[in-house]
Parts: sequence; C-alpha cells; structure tokens
Amino acid sequence: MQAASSIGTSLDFYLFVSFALFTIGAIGAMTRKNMIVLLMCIELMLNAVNLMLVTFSTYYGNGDAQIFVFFTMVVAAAEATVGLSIIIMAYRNLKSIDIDMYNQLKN
Amino acid sequence: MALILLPLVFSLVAWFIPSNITRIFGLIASAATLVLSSVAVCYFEPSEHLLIDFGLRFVRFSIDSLGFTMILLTNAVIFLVFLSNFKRSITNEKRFTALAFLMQFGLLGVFTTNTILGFYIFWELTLLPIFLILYWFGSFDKPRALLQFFLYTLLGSLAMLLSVIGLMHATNQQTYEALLAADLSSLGNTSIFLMGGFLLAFAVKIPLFPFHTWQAETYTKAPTAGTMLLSAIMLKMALFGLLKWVLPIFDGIATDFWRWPIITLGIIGVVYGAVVAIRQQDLKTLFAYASLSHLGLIAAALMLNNFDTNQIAVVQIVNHSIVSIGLFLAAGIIEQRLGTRELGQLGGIAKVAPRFAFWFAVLTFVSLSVPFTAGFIGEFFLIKALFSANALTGFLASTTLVLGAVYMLKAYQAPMFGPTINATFEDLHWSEIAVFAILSIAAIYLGLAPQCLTDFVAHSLTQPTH
Amino acid sequence: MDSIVILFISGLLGLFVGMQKKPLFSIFIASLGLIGAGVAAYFKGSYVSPFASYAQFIPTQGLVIILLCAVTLLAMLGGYKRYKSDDEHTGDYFALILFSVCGAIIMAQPNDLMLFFIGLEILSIPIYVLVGIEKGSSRSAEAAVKYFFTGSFASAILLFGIALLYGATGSFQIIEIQSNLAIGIWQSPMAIIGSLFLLAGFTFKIGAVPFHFWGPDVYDGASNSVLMYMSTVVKIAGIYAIINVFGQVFRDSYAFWIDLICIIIVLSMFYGYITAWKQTSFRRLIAYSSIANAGLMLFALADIHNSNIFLFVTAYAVATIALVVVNFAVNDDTDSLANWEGIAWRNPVIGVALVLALFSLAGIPPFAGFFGKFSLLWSAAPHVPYTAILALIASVIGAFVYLRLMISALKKPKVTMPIHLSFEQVLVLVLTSLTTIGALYFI
Amino acid sequence: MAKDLTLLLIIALPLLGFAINGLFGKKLPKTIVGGIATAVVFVAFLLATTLFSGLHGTQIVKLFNIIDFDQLQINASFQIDALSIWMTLIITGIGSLIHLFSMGYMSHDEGYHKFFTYLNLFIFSMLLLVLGSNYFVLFFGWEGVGMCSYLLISFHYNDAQKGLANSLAGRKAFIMNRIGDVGLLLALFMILGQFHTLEFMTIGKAVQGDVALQGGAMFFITFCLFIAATGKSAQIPLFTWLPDAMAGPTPVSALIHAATMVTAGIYLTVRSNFLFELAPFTKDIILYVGLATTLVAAFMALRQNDIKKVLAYSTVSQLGLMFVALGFGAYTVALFHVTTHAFFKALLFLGSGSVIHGMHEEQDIRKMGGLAKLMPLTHLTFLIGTMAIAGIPFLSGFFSKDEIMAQALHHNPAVYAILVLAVTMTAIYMFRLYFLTFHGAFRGGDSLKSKVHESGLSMTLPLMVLAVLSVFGGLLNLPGLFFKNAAHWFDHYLSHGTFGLSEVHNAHLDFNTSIGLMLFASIIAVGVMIWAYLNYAKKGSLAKEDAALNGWERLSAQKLYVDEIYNTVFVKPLLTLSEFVGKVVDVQLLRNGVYAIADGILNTANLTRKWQTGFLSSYLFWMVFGLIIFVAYYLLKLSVWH
Repeated sequence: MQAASSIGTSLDFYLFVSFALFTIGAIGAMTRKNMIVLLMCIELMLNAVNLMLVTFSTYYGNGDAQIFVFFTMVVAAAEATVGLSIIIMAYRNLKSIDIDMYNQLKN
Repeated sequence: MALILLPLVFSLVAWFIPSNITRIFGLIASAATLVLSSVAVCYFEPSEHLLIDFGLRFVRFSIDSLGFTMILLTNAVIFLVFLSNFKRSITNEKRFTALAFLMQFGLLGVFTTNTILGFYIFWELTLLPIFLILYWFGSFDKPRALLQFFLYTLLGSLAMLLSVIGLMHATNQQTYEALLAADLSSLGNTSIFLMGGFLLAFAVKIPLFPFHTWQAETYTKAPTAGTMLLSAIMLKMALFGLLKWVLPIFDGIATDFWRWPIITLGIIGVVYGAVVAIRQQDLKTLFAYASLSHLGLIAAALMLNNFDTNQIAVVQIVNHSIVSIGLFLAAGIIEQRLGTRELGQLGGIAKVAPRFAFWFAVLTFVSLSVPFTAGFIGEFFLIKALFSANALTGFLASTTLVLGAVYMLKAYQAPMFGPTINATFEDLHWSEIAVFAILSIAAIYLGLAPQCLTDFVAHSLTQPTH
Repeated sequence: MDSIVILFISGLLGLFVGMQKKPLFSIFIASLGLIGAGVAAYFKGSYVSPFASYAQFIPTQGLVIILLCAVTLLAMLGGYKRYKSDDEHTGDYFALILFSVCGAIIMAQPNDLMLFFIGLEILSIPIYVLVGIEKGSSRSAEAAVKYFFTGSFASAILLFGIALLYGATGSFQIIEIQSNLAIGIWQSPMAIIGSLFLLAGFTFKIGAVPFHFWGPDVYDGASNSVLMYMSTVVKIAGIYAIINVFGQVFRDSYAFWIDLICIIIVLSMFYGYITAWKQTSFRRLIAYSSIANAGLMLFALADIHNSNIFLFVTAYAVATIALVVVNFAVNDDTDSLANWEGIAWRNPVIGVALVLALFSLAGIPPFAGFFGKFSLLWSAAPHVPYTAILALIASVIGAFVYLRLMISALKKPKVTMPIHLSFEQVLVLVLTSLTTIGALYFI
Repeated sequence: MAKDLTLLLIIALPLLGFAINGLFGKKLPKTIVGGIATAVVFVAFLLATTLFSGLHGTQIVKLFNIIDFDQLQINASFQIDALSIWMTLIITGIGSLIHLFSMGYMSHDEGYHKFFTYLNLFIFSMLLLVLGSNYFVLFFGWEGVGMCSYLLISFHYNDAQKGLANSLAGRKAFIMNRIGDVGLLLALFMILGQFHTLEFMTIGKAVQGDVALQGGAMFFITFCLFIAATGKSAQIPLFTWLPDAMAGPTPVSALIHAATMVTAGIYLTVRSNFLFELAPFTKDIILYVGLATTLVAAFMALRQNDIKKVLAYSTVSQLGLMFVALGFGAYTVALFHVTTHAFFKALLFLGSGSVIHGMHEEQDIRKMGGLAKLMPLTHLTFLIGTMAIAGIPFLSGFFSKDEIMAQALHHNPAVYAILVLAVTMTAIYMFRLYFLTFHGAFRGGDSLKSKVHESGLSMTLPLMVLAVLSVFGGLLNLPGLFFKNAAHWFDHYLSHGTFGLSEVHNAHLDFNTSIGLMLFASIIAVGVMIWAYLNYAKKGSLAKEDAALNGWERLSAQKLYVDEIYNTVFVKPLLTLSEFVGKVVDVQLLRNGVYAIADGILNTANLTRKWQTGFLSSYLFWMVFGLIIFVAYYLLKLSVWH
C-alpha cells in the first residue's frame, strides 16, 4: 500500500476536513430539532465520507472508491427522497417538523 | 422401542379420544406400558444392555438394568397416578392425560438415553408437561410461584447444558460408554467446573438445601397428581443422573472435590427439612420438607460413590417414590374431601373413615422406615455408609430417625385422631385402596428382599476406582 | 444471482399487477417470486449438507437465500390481511418487500463492502417506507421518522467505517482487506476505528446495545404485518453480513476484538430481557426480546470458523413470526398484553403455535430454539465460557418474559368467543409450528 | 422335630396369627379372633419348652440373606441358646397368659381384632429381637416392638376425652424410643466398622480375651448400646415415656411395658456382655444411671394416685435395679430379676387391669377402696404380687432382689445403702397402693359400687397362674445357703448356655453376710407392710388431694417436674427452632430472598426502560457516545496490547 499519487503530505489535510465535516454533521444531527436540518446534517456526513473516499482513492491510485462515491451519491439521493416524503407524511400527522414533538413512543 | 415410544403415541392419541372415556383410556394405557415393561424386564438379561438406535445423531438409547428399574418405576408411578386420581376430575381431562404421557415419555428418555445430550434434552422435555400440568390444574394464584419453580429448574439445567457442551468438547465423545472410558482427570480443574454445572442442576431438582425454596410452594399449590409426578419420579431424575452419569464419569478429582460440599448440603437438608417440617401446619408443605429431608440423605450417600451404597440408594429411591405417592395421595384425599389441609382444622378422621386411617397409617410407618419396609433397609445402610465415612455426618443423618418420627406422627395423628371435627368423610374408593395396597406390598417386599433389586441394578453400576 | 433477478422481476411484475387491485393475484405473484428465488438458490449453489456432523453448521450461500425467502414468504402471508385491506397499494407493498429481500440477499453474502453497502440500502429504504404505511397514524409516522433518521445516521457511520477501512487497507474486497489486515495493519488506529464504525453500523442493523434505540419505538409504531418482516429478515441478513464481513476482518485479531463482542452480547441480553419484563405492549416486548436475541446471535462471532447460526436464526424467525401473527389476529389496534389473556383457549391453532413458539424462544428442548441455542453455544462456549454463563443467566430472565406471556395466554379467558383466523394465518401458524418441532430432525 | 424348624415355627406362628387376624379379623367372631391369637402364642410357648428341654450349646439357624455385598453380609438368621430361649419362654409364656386375659378385658372393645393383631405382631417382633443371631435382626425387632408399642399405647385414639392424650402418649413413647434407637444404630455402625459383621458369635469370638480392644472404641460402642437400652428400658434420661405409656390398654402395659419390651435393654446388655466387659467405664455409667433411676422412680411412685402410674414408676424403678446389677457385671442376676419381675409385675398389672375392668375404667385409687370383698380373687393375687415385689421373704422378688443387694454390698457398700432406701420406698408405695385399693371403705360412690364385679375366668386364670409363678419364681435361683444342690440353677443355666457369660463370675458372699442381708431385707419388707397396714387399713389414712400435699409429696406427685423440665429444655426450643427456621429462615430469608433477587433484577427494568427516552436526539447521542467509548477503549487497549 504505497502512496501512489501526488496527494502525498496533504493527505492529512483532506482527512482532517473530512473528519471535521463528519463531526459537524453528527453533532448537528444530535442537536438540531428541525427535521429538514437533520436530513441535511446526515447528507453532510455522507458527503464527508465521499470526500474521504475520493481522497483515499487518489492516495492509492485506484478507482474503486470513486465508483463507490457514485453509489453513495445515488443512495443519498434515494434516502433524501424517501426521507422527505416521510417528513411530509409526518408533518401531515403532527403538524410539526420539530423532532422533539415526536415523542409518543418511548420506554 | 415400543417401550419408549408408546407413551408418546398415547400422549398424542389422548387429544383425539372422546372425553368421556379419557379416564379409562389413561388407566388402561398406563397399565399397558407397565405390563409391557414388566414383560420386557422378564426377558431381560441383567448383565446386558438393550441397545435401541433410531439412527439419530445425538440421541441413542441403551437400557441396562438400572434403566429398566427406573422404567418400571416410572411406568408404575404413572399408572398409580392415574389409578389414584381415578375418582378425581383431573383424569377426566384430555390435557392431563396427554401431558402425563408426554411426561412419561420424557422420563423414559432420561432413564434410557445413552448420550449425554440426549440426557439433557429429555431432562428438559419433562419440564414442559409438568409446567402445563401445574399451571392448568394447580392453584397458583400468582404466576410468580410457578415461575419460581420453572426458572429455578431452568437455571440449573442451563448450567448443565454448559457442562454438557464442555464435556462433549473436552472428551470429543457423547455416548455413555465412551464418556466412561474417557480420562477426565487430565482436565484438572475444568472437570470440577463441568461437574459443578451438573451438580447445580441436580441440586435444584433433588433439591438440596439452599436450592429447595421452590419445593414447598410448588408442592402445595400443585394438584395432587402433579405433586405425585414431581416428587415420586421427576426428582428422581436428578438422583439417577448423579448415579448413572455424573459420578462414574467424573470419578476422580472432580468427585473428590465436590464430595464433602454436597454431603454437607445433603446432611444440612436432612436436619433442616426435618426441623422445619415439625412446625408446618399444611399437610403438603410438611410432606414437602420431609421429602427434602429424605432426599438429602440419598444424595449425600450417593456422593460417597461407594458400590454397595449405590445399590442401596436405588432401593431408597424406589422407597421414596412409594412414600411420596402414598403420602401425597393421603394429603390429596383429605384435601379433596374436606377442602383443607390445615392440621388445625382437621381431626378425628380415623373414626369416620377407618379404612383410610389404616392405609394412611401403613404409609406413615413406611415413611418412618420401620422394619419390614424398604425404608428400613435403605436408611440403615445409607446412614451406615455416611457414618463410616465420617461419624459426625452419620450421627446427624441418624437424627432423621427421631425428627422424622416427630413430624410424621404429628402429620398422621393431628388429622386422624382426637376429637372429630369433620363428621362426614367419604371413605376410600377402591381405586385408592388399590394404590395404597400396591404401595404397601411393594414397600414390604423390598424391605424383606432388597437383594433382588440390588443384585439387579448392580450389573449396571460401575465399580468406582477408588 | 438468479434469485435476485427472479425477485426483482416478480417485484416489478407485482407493481403492474397491483394496479388491477386484486390482492390475491398480487400475493400469488409475490409468493411465486419468492418460491422461485428459493428454488433457484437451491439448484444454483453447490449444496453441501451442512449437517454432516454437529460441528459443521456452515451456511452455504443457497441456504441463506432459501431461508430469507422462506421467512419473507411467511411474513408476507402472515401480514396479508393487512396488505389486502389497502388494495390500492397491495402490489406496491409486495414489491417493496421483494426489493427489500433482494437487498437482504445481497447484503447477507457480500464479498465486497461496496456491494454490501448497496445491499444494505436496498434492504433498508423500502422498510423506511413500509414502516410508514399507516398513513393516518401519528405513531406510524413517528416510527418512520425515527427509523429513517437513525437508520441513515447509522448508514453514514457505517460508510465512514468503510472509508476508513479502505483507507487502511486500500481495498473494498473483503478477502483483500483480510489479507492486508493480516500483515499487521489491523493494529493501525485507522483500521481499528474503521472496524469499530463498521461494527456500529452492523450492530445497528441487528439492533444490539448500544445501537438498539430504534428497535422498540419502530416496532411499536409499525404495523404487525411489517413487524413480521422487519423483525426477522433484517436480523437474519444483518447477522449473516456480520459473520461474513467480520469473520474475515477480525480473523487475525480475534483475541483483540472478542471482548467487545462479549460486552455487546452481555449488555444486549440483559438489557433486552430485563426491559422486556416491564412492557405492557406486545410489540415493544418483541422489540426488546429481539434486542436480546441479537445479543445471542453475536455469539456466532465467538467462533469465527464455525458460526452455527443458521438453526438459531431460523428458530428465532419462525417463533417471532408466529407470535406476531397471533398478536395480529387478536390485538391489532391496542397492542396491549392484557388482551392476550386466555387467547390460547379461544383458538386451538393459536394455543399450540403459541406454546411451541414461546418454549422455542425460551430455549426449552426439544424445540428449534433449543437446538439453535445449543449449536451456537456449542461453538462459542469453549471460546468465551464466562460470557456463555452470563448469557445463560440472561436466558433465564428471558424465560421469565416468555413464560409470563404464556401464562397469560393460557389463563382461563373471561371472553370465550373464539378468535377467527384467516386461512393464510392458519397456514403460517401451522408452518411455524412444524418448523419449531421439525428441528427434531437435528437430534 | 428338628430344632431349626421348631424355631422357625415359634417365630412364624405369631406372624400367622397377625396375618389371619389382620386380614380376616373383622369378619370373624371375637372368640375365634382371640382364640387364634392366644393359641398361636401358646403353641409357640410349648414349642419353646421343647427347645428348652433339648437345649444343647448354641445353634444358629439361617433363613436367608438380607444383604449380600462384598464387604458386608447380613443374614436373617436366628440363634438358639440359653439366653434367647429363656427370653422366648418369658415372652411366649407370659404373652399367652396376657392374651388370654385380654380376651376378657377387651371383650367390649370395638377394636378387638385390631388389638389382637397388634399383640401378635408385637410378639413376633419381640421374638425377632431376642432370637436374632445378629444385631441387625435384633434391630429389626427393636424397631418393630417400638412400632407395636406405639400402636398399642395409642390404641384408644378415638376416645372422646382421652383420645388425643392417648395418641400423644404413643407419640412420646415412639419418639423417646427412637432416640434410643439412634444410639443402637450408631453402635451398630461402630461395630460394623470395627468387626465388619453383626453376628453375635463372630464378634464375641473376636473380642474374647482381647484386652487390646479395651479403650475408646469399645467405650463408644457400649455407650451407644446403653443409650439404646435407656430408651427401650426407660432409664434416665429417657424414662418419661413409660408412665405416659399407661394410656394403653392394661394388658398392653402388662405385656409390653412390664414383662417384655422394657427388658429388651437388659437383654441387649446381657447379649453384648463381651463388649461391656471390655468397657469398665460404661459399666460404671450403667451402674449410676440405674441407681439414680431406681431411686428417682421409686420416689415418684410414692405419691401417684393412678393405679397404673404407680406400677409404671415401680417398673422404672425395678428396671433401674436391674441395671445396677448389670453395672456390677452380674448379668445372670439381672436376668433373674427380669424373670421374677416379669411374673409379679405382669401379675400386678393384670390385677390392676382386673380392678379397672371391674371399676368400669376408673383408675384413680382415691375412688377405690374396699375392693377386697368385691373382687376376692383379684385381691388375693394382687396381694401376692405386692408382697413379691416388696420383698416379703421367700416370694420370688425376695430372692432376686436379694441377689442384687448382695452384689451391691460386695462391690460398693454406698450403693447398697442407696438401694436399701429404694427398696424401702418400693415396699412403701406398693403397700400404700394395695391398702388404698383393697381396704377401707369404697370411695367411688354407690352407683359405681353396685356395678363393681369380679372378672371372668379368662381374666382370673392368668392371674392365678402368675400368682403361683410369683410365689415360686424364686426357686429358679436359690441362694447357696439353702439347698446346695438346687442352688444357683439359673446362674448355671445361663452362664453355660450363653456366649460370654461363662467368663463372668458373680460374687458370692459368705454365709453370715448373706443371712444378715436377708434378715435385714425381710425386716424392712415386713416392717413396711405392718406400718402400711396400721396406717392405711387401721387408721384409714387416705391419699391426699393435690392441694393438701406438702413439699416432698408435691415433688413426688409432680414427678420431680421432669416432664416440665424436658418440655422447657428440649421440646419448646425445638418447636421454637422449627418455627423460627420455617418462618424466618426458610420463608423470609431463603424463599423471599430468591424472590427479592428476582424482583431486584426485574425491577431494574424500571430503570433501563427510562433509557428509551423517546427523543431521537438522545438516541443519536447515545449511539455516538457508545461509539466513542468503544473507540477510546480500543485505542487505549491498543496502546497496551503488546
């Protein structure tokens, strides 16, 4: 597993950005109440992963990960579709997109 | 083969027969199994094994003379349970009949299987019918007591499962003969743990002293037939397992390690059960503690793992079955006719029901192990064995003679003698007399000629190496 | 591959057929698809009897597919009554289920993490939708929201793990990852963090502590018919994925990882069974029970070379389906355990199926659950004896839960009105009971 | 007839009677039931006499194996020797007389056939006890007689007033006996451990002359045997059951609690003489326990008002006397007293039975008086019995008691002095009993007086036979100073026909001392008789009411409060312990402990379910939290991995 590309020393930088994005997404998902924002945070996490994949792909010099990125994007899109429709349905029922309102099921 | 499978067939058939002949069916079918097994015993050469192989991987059967003894005992107990409850509504229930036969099947499996996993499977199989019998026909007001029994047992048997797995891994064997031949001493401490798992299961079932708390409560709330099944035969599985499987297989450092702890618990049980029984007011509870006392003695003596003692232990096992059927039947009769088992509310039954008084007295004396009964031989030699191992244990065990007299006579005299409180008491039905008579004859026969039984089982007991 | 194609085509077909609003026809197509997929799997794989001796319960590719298809078929039949009531969408539901099974099949047998991830999403996304099928119900909506967000959050974590692992090893191929890890890379922090993230994603799918939170809420909010599917198929696929992925990933660092597995097992079992005790709603009870069972399933990782999981998941799946079908029949609206009192008396099929299922779940021989547990512990106990002991103690608590349910069901009922079961429910109950007893074959 | 067959017949006959009466007794007429029961015992007696006459050495009859193990063989086998045959003669002889008596005594009882069934069973067990050739068969019989004793004591359990008391008395007897049985059991175990057999002869030959055995083991064995003997033979500390056992029908008291069963302890000691000879310390214990018993019991008898209770304490006292003899190693002397005591005590009990029968179940001597005229035959025989036990010269009791006194004087004058006191008290309470019952005015009221009647022939015939025996029983073992040739016949008979006894030699006093002894004893006995006559018959003193009793009298009447003491020291604590263990330890601690553990585990559910808050954010947080913990843990672990 030799570093086969020119990305070289800046690998850490890319990784850091990716980590940072992922963490921001995760913290956002944990703290924000708005479901749309939640969805966005999760998309952010996915994209952080995408960034990382691309980084590593470059680092290793093979294209697998880049293909994976496409898959991830598709999946993210599908998730967003389903997610938004679920949010809409939920909104119809509870008239709110505040995640803390969804608290009937517990214990 | 039919010997083992017949009860299963009966159990299935029982669901589909018309309910008005259920009780006749139960009686005849159980008699049939008894007759069949008796005939089989007649044709059986005690020094041989009867191998039955269905081509299964984990379960094979091999009946030796000890197995045959237990088969006979099981079938007899089931028959007597049906006979003694002939007049009760419980035998009219398809469910009971089916479950009793299922139970019989499980028990026969335990007593005849040749593989260690088979032993475990059948051991657990018996839990299902007894659980349902207790639940359906017992008077458990809260599920807690019932669950206590079940889960206590389950905890023990899961420990046994681990040991079974461990044993099979350690020896790479599963049949009885192969396990016997396997050298466990090389396992060192592991074998102690493995045996501990088995012993935990047995200690719960026998039950030994600190693990007995389920017993009194379960016996009291179970239907009479259920108590009989539990006490007369189901608990014997543990003693059988100790005698046939655990002691011979773990003969060596594991047995040496566990011997005195278990004997101590057994002896504590002997004294403790007797002491507690003295002050009990409920007849069934009293008998439950008596049972604790008696079985503690057998368990303790078995742990000596002495060839002669083991033979006598079989006699005592049979004797205890006789006693417990008889006593619990008596308690059941009183409860059925008078609706109470509280000693304080009973009295003078002997006057109105002389036949009952007579047979109850006989069984009381059998349980007091007076001469001419199997218990006399059994107790004498078991205590003797304990005494020669350690004088103190022998002495403590022999206190059962005195304390046993105290509580058994109380249990007999309080309801039967004294001023008549219960003026009407329907005397025994023929089926009940038959049960008492069979039990008494068996007890006296074994008391006079225990040798026939000990010689018979001696063939399948292994001579310990020490 | 054949199986996936067949399932996909029948799913598509189902979508079109669904427009006819003939539920019977839809389920016929769907069943045909599942059976066809199973048959194809049977003939495709080089079928080696897995039971040559008790030490060899190695799942073959075909067997898992057959199992997944069969369980799905049972779940579909069991929930048919619900699906057909909404005849406008019956076809859609079946199509969703079939697509989801495709995902499960892909996910269960991955040789590539990319493929695995795709399978996972194909499995999950239809279920997000299915959980929300009660469009008018706020509970259903809440369940869908929770499932969706936790699920996609877990997907992101998992994906992150995949990326890190890729970063550490340079490949998505599991074999390659394994061989690369073997040369010492497993000790790099990146590989460790990646593995942990990956494991978190997986344990989320099977619902083991501490990634179990979605379980109770989602099971509670989803309808019985969907519960049948998602409490079984997802777990089967998930545990097989875990075995296949981590069986490789952890292979050379087994001693390093095993304590984590043990912690998860013990936490899941105790947490699941204990919490189940105080539940008043059946579906929540099943949820907690499934958390505990997820813990048990993880024993498969204790012995990486022989993961004898097949029997256990089968037993678990059929027993759970039987219970949920019963609950579906008696208790669709309120989902209260109080309604269970005496139901065994009100219909003999329910009575028998229930007793068998509960004893099987409690692990009492000679039912399937026992053999499942036995085969699991058979391989695992020598490696992790203390965990096995703890697991058995937890099992006793579990038996408490199941037996209390049984005691309640066997109680003399106040209402004696018989419960009506539809044909396909009877069929499912009979099949599950037969399977539960059929485990005797393995004696 | 071959000896072994005869022997088996002797044992089998009572069993046969038991079986017939037990199975068919209900349907047979009473005469036949009683007849069969009496006949089998009587025939057994006749057979025993043939054995007696043809006695020659020791013979073992083996019936079958009870247990046959490698290291242990126990046979059902029997032994014919002087001792066992002598006991058999007593048992069957007196037994048949008492059976005969019972036919009359029990004639109105509804449990007639049951009574004879039990009696026959008792005879059978007793024969096993004395005829067995090993300790196991002895133990068999030992437990068997205990059981029969229980059955017969609580025979009238249905009695409206006394039913419960009767059954309690039976229970007390059984339990006390069982305590003794434990002693026997332990002794048997120790014997087995020491000798690996239970056969008397084998053990006897093994120990004979082996002084090396003297010491610890022998002490424990004999001590345990002695505990057994105290149980069965009602010695301190286990004597309290015997007075209570008077709750049984009077023939039972005569047969079991005077003539036969209670002497089993003495039989056991005599049978094991070779063991006791090796344990001098045990013999001392026996001596002092016997001495204490005879004194205490005699004292208690002084102020009893129940006719049977007086006799009961008298029995305890006499048994104590026998143990004194045993303590001196004078086995034949003890057995001689067993024999004469069997005669006169059976006579006295049957006499009292006749009185009670005639008085319609009244047992209180305060309600009697003047019965001499109403029941002349009973009176006469009772008088003979009284004189015999009190030691009036030339009656049987005189000789047998004198032998014991002689031994005491020879060995230890202090013991002799105490025995004189006891013997004097014996004479006092016996004559008090006699005069209060048969002389003076009738105190039972007129209605009862008119109903009092002499008993029928079946009851008086045994009385007469026993009276004759009581008078002439002494001839069996005359002291050497009267007839040189006939003297000490019994001594010779026993010591030559019983294993071990030939080794033991009784002390013989010189001529003058013997004469002096006898004279002194005669003076005491006759003196007391005259005093009693003057006091009770002439002066008309009556038994005081309870309230009027002064210090020592109250002690005597209240039996030294032994029952109360036992109650406080043993019974109550046991019951309290049982109550405590049952309620507190078992239920509260163990059972509820199990529940508490279970509940504790299950109730954590209340805690754990709170974790499931219902908020999505918290779920996500915990997921991340768990993940971070794992990561942290593994990074730490990695750093210490190597």
